[in-house]
Amino acid sequence: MDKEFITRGVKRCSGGKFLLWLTPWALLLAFGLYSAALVLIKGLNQTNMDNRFAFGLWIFLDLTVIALGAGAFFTGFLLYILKIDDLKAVINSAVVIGLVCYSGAVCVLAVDVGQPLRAWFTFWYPNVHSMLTEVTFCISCYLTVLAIEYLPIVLKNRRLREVPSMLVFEHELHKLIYVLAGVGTFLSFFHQGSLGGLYGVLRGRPFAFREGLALWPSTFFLFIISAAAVGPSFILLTTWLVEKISRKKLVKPEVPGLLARVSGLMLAVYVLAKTVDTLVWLNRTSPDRGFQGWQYYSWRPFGTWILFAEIVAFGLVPALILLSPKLRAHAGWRLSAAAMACCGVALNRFVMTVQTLALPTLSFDPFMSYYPSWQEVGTFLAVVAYGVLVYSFSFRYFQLFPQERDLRVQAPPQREESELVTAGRY
Amino acid sequence: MNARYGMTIDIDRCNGCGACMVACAVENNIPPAHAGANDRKGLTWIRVYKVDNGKEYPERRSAFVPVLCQQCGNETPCAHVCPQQAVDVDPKTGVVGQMPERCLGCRYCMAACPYHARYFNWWDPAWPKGMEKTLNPSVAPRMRGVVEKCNFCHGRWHEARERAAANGLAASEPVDYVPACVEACPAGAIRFGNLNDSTSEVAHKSKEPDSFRLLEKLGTDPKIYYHSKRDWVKTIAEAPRPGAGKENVRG
Amino acid sequence: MRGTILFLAGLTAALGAGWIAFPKVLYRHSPQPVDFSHKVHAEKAGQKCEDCHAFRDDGSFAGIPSLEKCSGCHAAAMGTTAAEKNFIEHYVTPNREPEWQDYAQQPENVWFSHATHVKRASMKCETCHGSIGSAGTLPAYRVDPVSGYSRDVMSMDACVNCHWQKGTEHSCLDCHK
Amino acid sequence: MTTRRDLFKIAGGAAVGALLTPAPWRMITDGALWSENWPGIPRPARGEIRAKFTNCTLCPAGCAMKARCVGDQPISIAGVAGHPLSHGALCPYGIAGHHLPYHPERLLSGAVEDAAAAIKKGIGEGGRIAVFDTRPGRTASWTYRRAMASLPGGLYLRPEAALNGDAVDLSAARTVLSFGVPLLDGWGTPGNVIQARGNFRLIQVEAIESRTAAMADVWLPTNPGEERAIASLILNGGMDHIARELEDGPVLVLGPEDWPEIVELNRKYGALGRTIVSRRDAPVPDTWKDAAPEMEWADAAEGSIRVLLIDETAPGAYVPWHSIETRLSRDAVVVAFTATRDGYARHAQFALATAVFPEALDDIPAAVDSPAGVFRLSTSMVPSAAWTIDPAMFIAQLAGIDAASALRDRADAICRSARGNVFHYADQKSTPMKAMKADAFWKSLNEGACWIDDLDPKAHAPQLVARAATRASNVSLVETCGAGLVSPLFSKLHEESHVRLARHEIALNPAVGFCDGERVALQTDCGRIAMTVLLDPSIPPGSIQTATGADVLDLCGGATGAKVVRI
Amino acid sequence: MLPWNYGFEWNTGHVVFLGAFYTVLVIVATTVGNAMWRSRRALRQHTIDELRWSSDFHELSAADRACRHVITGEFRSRECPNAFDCRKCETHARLIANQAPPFTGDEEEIFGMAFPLDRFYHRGHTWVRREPDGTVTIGLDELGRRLIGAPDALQLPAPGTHLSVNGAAFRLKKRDADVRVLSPLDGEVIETGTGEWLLRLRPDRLDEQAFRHLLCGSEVRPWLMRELERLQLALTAEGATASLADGGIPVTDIAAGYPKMNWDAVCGEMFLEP
Repeated sequence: MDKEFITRGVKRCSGGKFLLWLTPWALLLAFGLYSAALVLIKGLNQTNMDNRFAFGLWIFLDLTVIALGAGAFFTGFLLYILKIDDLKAVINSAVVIGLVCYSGAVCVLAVDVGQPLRAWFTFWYPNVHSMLTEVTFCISCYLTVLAIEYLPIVLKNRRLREVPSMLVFEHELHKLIYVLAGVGTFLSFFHQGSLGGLYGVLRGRPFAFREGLALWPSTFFLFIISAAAVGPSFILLTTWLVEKISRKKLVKPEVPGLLARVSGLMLAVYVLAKTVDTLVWLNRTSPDRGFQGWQYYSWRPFGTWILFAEIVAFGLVPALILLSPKLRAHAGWRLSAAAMACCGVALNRFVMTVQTLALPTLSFDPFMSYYPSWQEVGTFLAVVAYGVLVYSFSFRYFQLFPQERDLRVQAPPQREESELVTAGRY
Repeated sequence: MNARYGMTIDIDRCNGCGACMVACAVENNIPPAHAGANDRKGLTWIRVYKVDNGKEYPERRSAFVPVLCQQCGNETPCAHVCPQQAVDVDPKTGVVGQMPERCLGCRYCMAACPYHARYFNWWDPAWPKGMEKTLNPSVAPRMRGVVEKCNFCHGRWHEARERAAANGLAASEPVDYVPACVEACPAGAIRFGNLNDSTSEVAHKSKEPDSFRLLEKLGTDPKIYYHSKRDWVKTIAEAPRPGAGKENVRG
Repeated sequence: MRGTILFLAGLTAALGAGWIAFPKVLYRHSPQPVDFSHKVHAEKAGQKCEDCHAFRDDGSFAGIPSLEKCSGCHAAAMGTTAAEKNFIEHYVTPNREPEWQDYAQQPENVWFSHATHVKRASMKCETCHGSIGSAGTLPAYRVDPVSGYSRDVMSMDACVNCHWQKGTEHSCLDCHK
Repeated sequence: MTTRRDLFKIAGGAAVGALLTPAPWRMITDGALWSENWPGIPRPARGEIRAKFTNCTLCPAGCAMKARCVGDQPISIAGVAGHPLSHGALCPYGIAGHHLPYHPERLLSGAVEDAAAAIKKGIGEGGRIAVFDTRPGRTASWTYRRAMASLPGGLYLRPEAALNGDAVDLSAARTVLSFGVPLLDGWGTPGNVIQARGNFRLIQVEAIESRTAAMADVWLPTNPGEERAIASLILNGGMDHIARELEDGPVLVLGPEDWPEIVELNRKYGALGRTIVSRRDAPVPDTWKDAAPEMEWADAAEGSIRVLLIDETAPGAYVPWHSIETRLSRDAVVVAFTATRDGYARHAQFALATAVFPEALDDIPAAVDSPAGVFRLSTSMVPSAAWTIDPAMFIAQLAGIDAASALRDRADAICRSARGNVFHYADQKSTPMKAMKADAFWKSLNEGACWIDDLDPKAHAPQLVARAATRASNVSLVETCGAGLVSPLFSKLHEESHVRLARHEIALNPAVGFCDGERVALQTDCGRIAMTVLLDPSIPPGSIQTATGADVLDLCGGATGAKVVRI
Repeated sequence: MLPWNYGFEWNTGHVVFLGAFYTVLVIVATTVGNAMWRSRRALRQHTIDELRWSSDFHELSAADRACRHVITGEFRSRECPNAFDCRKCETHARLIANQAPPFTGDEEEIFGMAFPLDRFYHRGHTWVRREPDGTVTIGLDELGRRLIGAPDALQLPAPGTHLSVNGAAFRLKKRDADVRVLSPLDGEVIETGTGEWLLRLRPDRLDEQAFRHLLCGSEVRPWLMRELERLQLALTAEGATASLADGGIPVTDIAAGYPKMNWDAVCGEMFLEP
């Protein structure tokens, strides 16, 4: 029985029940690993990608997943750099989510390249002008940072604490965590950006090409902002989900509100920036390169609706909901807004990757569509399953939500400035 | 003075026989299609497209446009994005080189190329039994999972230089080095030469008013000049117009 | 203290394995078919490299001479060495090409032109091939079974450095094919 | 005693130590290097690069070829610049011709003895024996004729040709009116057509915008099957804009030459003798004169043939099987000499494997667009496979005549005639025949040379014969290379792009309502074949475009209309 | 990646990019290294007991970290900055300087539990009694005893062991509960008992300072009231239905009253082991 591994005083379901919960995910993981193995052994012909659709489902979902994982860096940034202490309640959870998202994405990328054995060339012979190089360096560094940030969470485990060196190391590392948070922020800032730059620099693809601010195309900054916007939203969603599944109160009621506010703010900024960028692109960047803006949206099914959905329906609307205190306070509104925000960013990533490749560039190109093969879907499901498994384990054995213990009963009295009332007796 | 190798392709002379595509495959050890391959997963460093004036029969008129790597000279999109320097532009020749041995198959360059002139090895290369005897020793066969593309038959460039060296010459004669598609085109529609050499045929032809380049406005400065007297053919150089482009299914 | 000792023990063990054992097991050694002596041919027969390692008419380099070339002189025994005797009876008489292993065989993806280096740049054989031309015996052929490349093949760095010094390093396709 | 803790310590130390040695880094590097020559990637053979010259046998054009060889193995083929006939041009089939010996679908063996026995039995029973030769005029054809002459009731059959033995002189034409002839797409000698193209205006009458139509100066789109109507309209002074074009002579009218309209048009516009000229064939030894006469297959009596030997090693015009069948007796023995299963071999009891280009030694007679007689060899560049047979030798043995040195004998005969010039491929010089000895001539023929006859000083205007015309069809046939094998690399033109139609592919207008890649059946009154649909808006509704596989020719040859049905 | 690699050039691009990369690596590495070094130092300078308690103390919920003077009502709220070691606390010193907490008679009974005031109490539910022979005896207080009832196991340190304040004194096992009990005093174990007292200690010091961090006299009652509240919270958190708050007095073996309950959690809470 794994009781002595579970934090004292928190309730966890019985081991049997836990296994029952793991089984389907484990099966999914197995299936996913099988399809990934197929791709690795037989080659990328197992996918439905082709010379026109050089990127497919994987890149789209990687971008999305990494955007959602941005909660880790942004929460860390708010907590450790801007000292918004209420976020302590979710930082651990955020770190785990970040770790899951990033490691998952990196694994899929390893399957996505034709010659994984040569992936290290990017480090050894980097082309520093390529956005992909920037992405590779930053993501791998940030993954390391995340792993180190995850370490204290692991070492806090009730059983591991009994080993003196681990106990102390955890204690000391935790004191320095703000350094890592800083570094993490720096790295994520850059790779979220360069993921956007990835497409913004494609001068051969006027649909994706954007003019630069300083070194980077505007998409660089848009991706950063949007990632920062959905990160908190995603934490909001996951926390809620975990509370529902585990039937426990995990964070104080003010925390979701805070996350929602942050998310709303960033989202609002993003929508504004995105709108400006879109206008500049449609009226200047693209026409200058011989492509009239309207023609992108005259290929079914990618009509202007997609632009509207991306900016208004899944951008502006959730932003407003999250910004209005009244709606925000209401769980239903808050959560659906968060979900919409996540969809919005997912849609943006889809447009940047898939639509960019689907649109013709030469006048005699056909417009092309693409459906992922089951191997592609399977490989990605592996990441989902892997994420759920890692998170479940972490939730069971580590303290992802420090407030959980105190919240077992009604909230204890909040602290105030200590003051002397009387030196007298009763 | 560095050379700037380029081509002029006279669309009015091309009858789309496909000799260039076959010759290219023969020269560059490009394997026959894998059973699962189609026109979207194939390997053809040069591909002849059938384009049309978008009108309906009987006003419809067609032309054939061979498209190969356009050897972009300005901020070469593919070379710019390759994460590990597997693509480079040779300053001496202006040829955009792709290094299969350095390539990790991320396909970023393919996404970057507006001409779809880059091809990915979706399968391990395989030739019918005995046919590997006919492979060209001057070109290394590629392995699965890497990107490849036209490099103006660089094997022939090597041979030309070696012959020159063997004969004690400092540099190879222009006549010694001609890509396979140029040699193969029965109609002589494709011409090859040094665009920097004002005496060369391509230099002249590229400057003629009927010459144009694909998507010139993108500013990639391609070295492949197309040539046609028909006005509607010249419009293929421009961005796609929905309704016109998508009807094309051949080629 | 004990911990440190154990740690160091592991450390040294790994270092030993990595630096001493690994290189030994990595390379597969295989002897050349014939115990050929460049020395003898150079001194006794007074031959130059290019007498056997010749250029073809098409300007390409023939590399290791074929049996035809050898049996030109060794149709019958010229000396008394066991090596020659064995060579004649195993290869010349049955007219079987000895399967020489080429120390300097470049990878398939490399275009190396002897003409360019020897005739245009007039480099000496020794510059790249070292003293093999005057060695009494042929060293064993050592190949890395994983990469399939000879241990003594010239590395890309070596090529690049020389080209870089000579200012003839322009692009990958200069040397790759 | 060691605790788990100790093991951790040791492992830790080992890990750190390992990182300080070359081992892990070397393995990483090796992994990458291994991926460079990954098992299964072939290594091209190295060796001396030589040039060899020969002539193509894949179609009757017989273009001159320069093969680039490693040692003796050809690795690529190019045209021979400055060649008086082929002008250095090659079609894609020729360019990849050297792959044919390795074609996976090549016919690998045949029951030679059984075939011989069956034939002997057939002859023994006193039945007629006939050789059907898809490319007449070759030395092999002469061998067949001699063999048939020496056999009781032997017949030599060839496909019908309206300009029998006569030639077209494109260089003389100023205006060419073509009824669906693929003039710029493999007709005649491609190099020669392209050379002449600058000098004439081309008016193409065709239902579909074929490659030729696309390149023509004027394309007259017609409804499928109406070409003859248009021909007669022009003949009777209709369509004056065309008529006006035809004023600019000399004129050449091309089309299914068996249409009376074509013949008449050519007469009317004075093509005969100017653009359509008679041609002297290359001389043959006098000893061959007692050969069976050339007979067109159509002239053979119904049900008369007991033993039919079909030589399709040299693809030429394909005669639909159903029209050959009628000439066979009930218990007929059919033997096909072929390298592929999908020609006449489908109908023969015995398919005997033959050598393919560039294995076989054969000669190629003059193409339709060569006014002068020609003699050139396709030399054997790679040794022919052990299990192949030479049809000429086989039939000669059958008839007990000696044809071993037929080619040499004919070369000598040509040499004796002292006519014409010999064009040498290596140095692109030509020397007059009189200046050459027989041995030298033979030598240069084998090293790559072409004998070109002088134009006949007393040539007469040829007579065209109109025949019972085949009915026009709505199927437009795109010429692929006869029924022969095609290099596997043609996947570049078929699967990997849609530059050319593959066999079993039909192009249809999208409006017809089939979808791309759909499996359908092409159906005529002669039967049906499974096909794959390829949508092409440039095909007018009502027309079908398909490639000429032998089975398609069997299906559509002489059929009124074809239709596409779902399966 | 390295200057001597093929393709490297000394240009701004490479220098800035790789510079940033290596900086990040260095920062991350030094951070981790630093943490390792600090923990080595900590392990050298402090006993593991101190370290564990300081870590444990930070794990306690804010309410449990309340200063003793909050319990007595002198502060409305204050978190103990010294991990319950009032010996070095100025605030405490200042407060008791005004008036040392007096003994209000020797109260025996608090809520029916025996809490004789002739001794000091530690917030981890142990008491310390000064013996005439200069030694001290240490035992579980009444509440502690009732929580455990008859322990399933009792691990006492061997005589000669040196205990330090807030280090583990001994371990108790009861059902699923397995808790360490904090030592109230610095000193060397000279004898172990099983009756009223469990340990006899020779304390390192005997002056007033040595006992300043312990509760005594009038502090005991409010502390105990608070402890009962905490117990109540803990029990309800673990899903108890019956409540103590209504003056109900804990029976002699509380554990027996809640056979299904996660007793480990309750004990962990009460004995200040998170």
